[in-house]
Amino acid sequence: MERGPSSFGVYNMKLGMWVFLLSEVMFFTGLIGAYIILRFAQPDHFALPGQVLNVPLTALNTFFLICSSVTMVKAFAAIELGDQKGLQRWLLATAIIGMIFVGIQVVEYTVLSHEGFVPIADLYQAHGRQGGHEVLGGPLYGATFYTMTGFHGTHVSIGVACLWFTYFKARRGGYSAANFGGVENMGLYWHFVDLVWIILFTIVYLI
Amino acid sequence: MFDNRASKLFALSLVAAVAACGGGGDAGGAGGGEPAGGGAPVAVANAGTINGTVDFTGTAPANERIDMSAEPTCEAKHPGGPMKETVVASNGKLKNVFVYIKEGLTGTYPAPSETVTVDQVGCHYTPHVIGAVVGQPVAYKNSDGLAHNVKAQPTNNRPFNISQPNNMTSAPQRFASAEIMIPVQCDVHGWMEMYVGVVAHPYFAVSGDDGSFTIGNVPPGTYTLEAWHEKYGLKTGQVTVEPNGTATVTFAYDAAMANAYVPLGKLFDPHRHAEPAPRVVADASATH
Amino acid sequence: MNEFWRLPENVSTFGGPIDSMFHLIAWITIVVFFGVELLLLWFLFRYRARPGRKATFTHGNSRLEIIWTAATAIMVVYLGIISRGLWLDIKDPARFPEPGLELIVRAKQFEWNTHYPGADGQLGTADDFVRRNQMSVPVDVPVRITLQSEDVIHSFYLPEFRLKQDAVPGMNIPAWFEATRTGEFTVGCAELCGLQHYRMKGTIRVLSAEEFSAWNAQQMAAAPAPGPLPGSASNAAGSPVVAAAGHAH
Amino acid sequence: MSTAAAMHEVPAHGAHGHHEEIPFIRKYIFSTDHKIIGIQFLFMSLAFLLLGGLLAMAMRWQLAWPSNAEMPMPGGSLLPETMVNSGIMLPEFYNALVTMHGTIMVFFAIMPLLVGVWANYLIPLQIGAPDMAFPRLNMLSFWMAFTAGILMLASFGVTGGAANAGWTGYTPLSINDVYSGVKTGQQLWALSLTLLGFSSLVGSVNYITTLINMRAPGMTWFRLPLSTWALFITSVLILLAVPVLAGGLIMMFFDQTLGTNFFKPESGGQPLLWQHLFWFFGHPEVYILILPSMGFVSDVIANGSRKPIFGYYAMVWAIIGIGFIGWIVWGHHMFMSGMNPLLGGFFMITTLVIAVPSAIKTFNWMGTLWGGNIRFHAPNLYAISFVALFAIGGLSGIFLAAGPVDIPLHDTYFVVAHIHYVLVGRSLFGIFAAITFWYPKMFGRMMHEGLGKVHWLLTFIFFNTTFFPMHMIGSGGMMRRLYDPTQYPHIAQMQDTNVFITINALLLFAAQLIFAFNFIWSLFKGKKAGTNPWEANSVEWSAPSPPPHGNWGGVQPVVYRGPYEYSSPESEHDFLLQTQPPAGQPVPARH
Repeated sequence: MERGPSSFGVYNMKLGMWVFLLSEVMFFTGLIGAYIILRFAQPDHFALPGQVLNVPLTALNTFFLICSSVTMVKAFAAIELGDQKGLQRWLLATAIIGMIFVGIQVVEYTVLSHEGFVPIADLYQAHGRQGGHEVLGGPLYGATFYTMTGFHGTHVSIGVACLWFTYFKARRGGYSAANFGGVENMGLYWHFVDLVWIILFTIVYLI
Repeated sequence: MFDNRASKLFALSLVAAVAACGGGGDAGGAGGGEPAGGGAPVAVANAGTINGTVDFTGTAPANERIDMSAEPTCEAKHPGGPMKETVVASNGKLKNVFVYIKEGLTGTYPAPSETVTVDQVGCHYTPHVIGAVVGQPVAYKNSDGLAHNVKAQPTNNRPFNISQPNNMTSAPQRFASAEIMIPVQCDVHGWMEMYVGVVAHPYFAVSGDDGSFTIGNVPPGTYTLEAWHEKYGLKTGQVTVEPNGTATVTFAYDAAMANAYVPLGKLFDPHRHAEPAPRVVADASATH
Repeated sequence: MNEFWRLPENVSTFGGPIDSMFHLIAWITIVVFFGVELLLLWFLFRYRARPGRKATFTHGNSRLEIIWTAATAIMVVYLGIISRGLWLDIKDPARFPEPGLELIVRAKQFEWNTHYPGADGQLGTADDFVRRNQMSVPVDVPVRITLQSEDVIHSFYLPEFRLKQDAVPGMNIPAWFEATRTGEFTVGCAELCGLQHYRMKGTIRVLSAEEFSAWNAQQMAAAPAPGPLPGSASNAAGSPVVAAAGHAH
Repeated sequence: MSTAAAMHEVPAHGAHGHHEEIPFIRKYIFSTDHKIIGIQFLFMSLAFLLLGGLLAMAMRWQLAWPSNAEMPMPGGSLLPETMVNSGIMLPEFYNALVTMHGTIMVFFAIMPLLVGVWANYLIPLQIGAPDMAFPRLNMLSFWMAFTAGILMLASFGVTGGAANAGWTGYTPLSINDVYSGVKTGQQLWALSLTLLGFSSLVGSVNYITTLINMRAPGMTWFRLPLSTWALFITSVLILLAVPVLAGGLIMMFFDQTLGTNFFKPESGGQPLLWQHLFWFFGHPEVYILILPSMGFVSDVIANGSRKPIFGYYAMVWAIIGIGFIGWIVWGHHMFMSGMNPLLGGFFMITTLVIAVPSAIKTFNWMGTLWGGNIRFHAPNLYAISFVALFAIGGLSGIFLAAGPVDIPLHDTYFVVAHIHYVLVGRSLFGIFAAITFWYPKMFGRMMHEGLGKVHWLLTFIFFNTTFFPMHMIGSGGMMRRLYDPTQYPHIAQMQDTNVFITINALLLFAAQLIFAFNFIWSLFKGKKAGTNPWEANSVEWSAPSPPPHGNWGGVQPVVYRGPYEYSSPESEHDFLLQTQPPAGQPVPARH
């Protein structure tokens, strides 16, 4: 049942994950495409990178996420050799770094929203009326920014949850050199999330 | 997703709560809790009457001529050529001024059951200005036999937009909170507009052709009246109603006030009936 | 063919080419249609099941495949090329003729408000006058209109002029037409725009040059444009021109 | 044949014993069996089909006798005053009908009828797999679709009524209740479609994985029946198109609920952005709604004419070609939207080019009929009329694809006629063919042949009398989504046609009741069906009817040849099962 007789040479879970990630690609393509269209159509509703967003902080965050990809690879390598301790250690590391990423993003959001960089038109104008200093760009900028990074953040959070699940399963010895499908799929998803972030970071923060 | 319902429920429960304590507070108050009709007399102990007129000095500006040629059936109903009803003033009296008791009332006033009906004839709303008690049914009638739609855009009530493709009377609409004033317009005929004043008690009136108005069945006491006109804005006046007596009041408008501030969607309540949550909090903190 | 397709009378300069193209496609499709359906019927009759007979055992024929693929491809590409040319002649602002009259048609629920330049011949000045749901244009003069919308998407539709163009809030969309005869014709809305969408109709009167200048003079003397109701949707949406120009801080 | 049959007697019984172990709720309600899930989708989407039809009848009534108190809509008095007032249907309600008819038919009737039902039911059976790759995900997919349906229906009951901005939900009408008068309804609309999107996403992940990974031994790609090929490409389209719509819907929901402004012009949003997102999904969607039918019809016609499908490879490549070109034609829905006319020119060419693969398919179906030994059983009648109507739907498309001609026709009833020739004349006739053809496999009983033929005849006639005249009133200038056509003089003069259309629409609807009756009656009283009642070739016909849990009861079918070896000299019959071993080769008993 795991794989059919004339199969692709990949077990179902892994193939399914690849197919699923394809649709995820399209989802983010849609969001990013919308951002690009809006930004080209209404340049004066957007600020230049660094004017509003805290690029250094996010760059650091990006670095963390890339590290977490490395640790994920380590975890997978470990279980391929049947190294249970290594698997657990590296999974733990990945999960924690993932949480750090989400944490920093939360901090970023809080700071930005206090500066009056909000996605909602009414709030944005209200902030202006209450004598808050002018935020460059408009609510449209905020809306696109929070939507894109927010959905990515959600993906990371889901990933972290799955990582903890994988970690505890690993501690109960749920994986072995013969059976590491779960870890491999976890890795696929995590690398995808990482990749999406690198693209988002480039488009939203740098360009 | 169910935000309107949720908020409405909340507002209603709030009304109930406030009304309850209000009612308790003035157990001895005249007319407290008694059913009252929209201006219609009901038994109130030694009730008095407020008679008044709205004077107008200066020459009234000519109302805008309406280009109704796209709607011949309507145009035919206006022999003198269709005009807007922004300022209707004749020999020193101003029509369509909404007058209501702003302060000094106690007690709660349940919504009267009878429906206030606004007719649509010749692509005009008649009457042009009406008042209604919070929760009183207001129905719109189409007598033109062509399509109208009634779009109310309140600030503190749920907006509605009813189509009337042919002669018919709309389902009665009820306003959940007091509001001075609610603009109503027809999207098919951009010139069609009228105003609804929603107050939490039946003590209001609209000035007639001779600028006069009468608020009957008023419990004795001293009150602040406010008058509202769609072009000339607000006026206030004081009256004291003796038991079984008749008080008179005069509001003087003047053509010079042409660009007065005209409030729309303003909340009003003698003792805070039926106000949405945020306002209640704000006022409470202000008054205590 | 016209009474079969019920095309309205055409009164615009580019309506003729559109109609002839319509009929070209109509004839092509009718021929193809009858060809296919008659062949189908013949096959159904000729090859109906009869006992003791086996169907021909064949998996197809590459030459046939190539032939009918090529044939279809050539036909559609030909259609594509000719229609693209005509399309650009009508819709591409770069190819618009020199306008004899420029108007702004500003749509709102549920009115077509046509802004005329007024005495100074300039749009967007104080002496512009507006006609609700009733346009008047001179005959044999290219009229260039800029479509705006105050609230939702409407679609400016002149059946007799073979003209249709959406009016999108926040955009200024150019269109043009040139009437070939005088008369009174329909203005409609072709995009669902709300409850009274079906009532969003007006009339366009095509006048001779003299009639038009007379009418224009008379209008300039007459009443100004009716303003919107306080707090109504029309000013909630703000002026599209402003919206296009960006948000004011 | 005899050997093939023999091979399946035993496991069938074995499987019956297996059935008893599963409690009812897990067997029929929260089932993970792809066949049960397919049947669940079938019942759900047929119910929605009926509802959508009813909504259409209400619309037609209003169009024939617009706001006419003398001709009140039957049952209108039962509806609240906010829908029908003093015998007159209100525009609010009419616009909601327009919107919900489109939404329900496209997303909750046709789409699940094609994909939800047949991808689930057929793919494992036709590739010789015991079940889907992810049975639990499969169940999830159905129950998400079900919930989405409930949400959509609930919107009729909320304040302001159901969504009324059209099934395309053009912004800003759909995001601002000051303009539309509907707030909650539009929010529910967006939510429900997002949920349905996830459902079909999960589904297609499942279908694709199953198809790639679980084919029986010998079932090479080019031995797949065309139904499966079509369903495969369809799944790919869903997989890539639906996420884009989901993104758009989420932004729309934010605009409606949170007060963001992706699509609100007054603070920089772009109304046209929604159209681009919607149609970027929407055009592949059109092919999602037609490809599977093409597949079913190919199978049925080959079976009906007892002949190999003509040009199998051409057919496959045509499906793939449509799948690809379908991505670069969405702009033709926006010719009049104020999109750059040069862009319009590009979309014009691509749109016309997509006619080529469609033509290839038509010619190949003709080629299949040519030289055949055509049996006129009900499924084949539906399939043949599909081919006949396919021509009309395709040819009317050429008018709309040619930009200049589209100017007068855009947003008129010509478009309505075109889309109904596609969605009813093609998709629905394909669905009827599929249901009648695979019904015996699903339920172990045949549908009543006579009733089937009657239903086919009446549907074919009334479908054409209903929708063909719409071309003329369309080119005559009648706009779509028009509450009262008599308001415009140039349309009022065609009112008699509108009445004619309405009468035929009512008859068309009535004819569908025959099908409903036949469907239910045959469940209990239908003639018992054997393993292979149509003497067909593909793998599913080697499984018992209905197939047990696991389809072949643990036996792994082996495939020896393509699915269309009808009238092959190799066999004494005029058909040859894919699982039939070549002469002299023993049946391998694999487990």
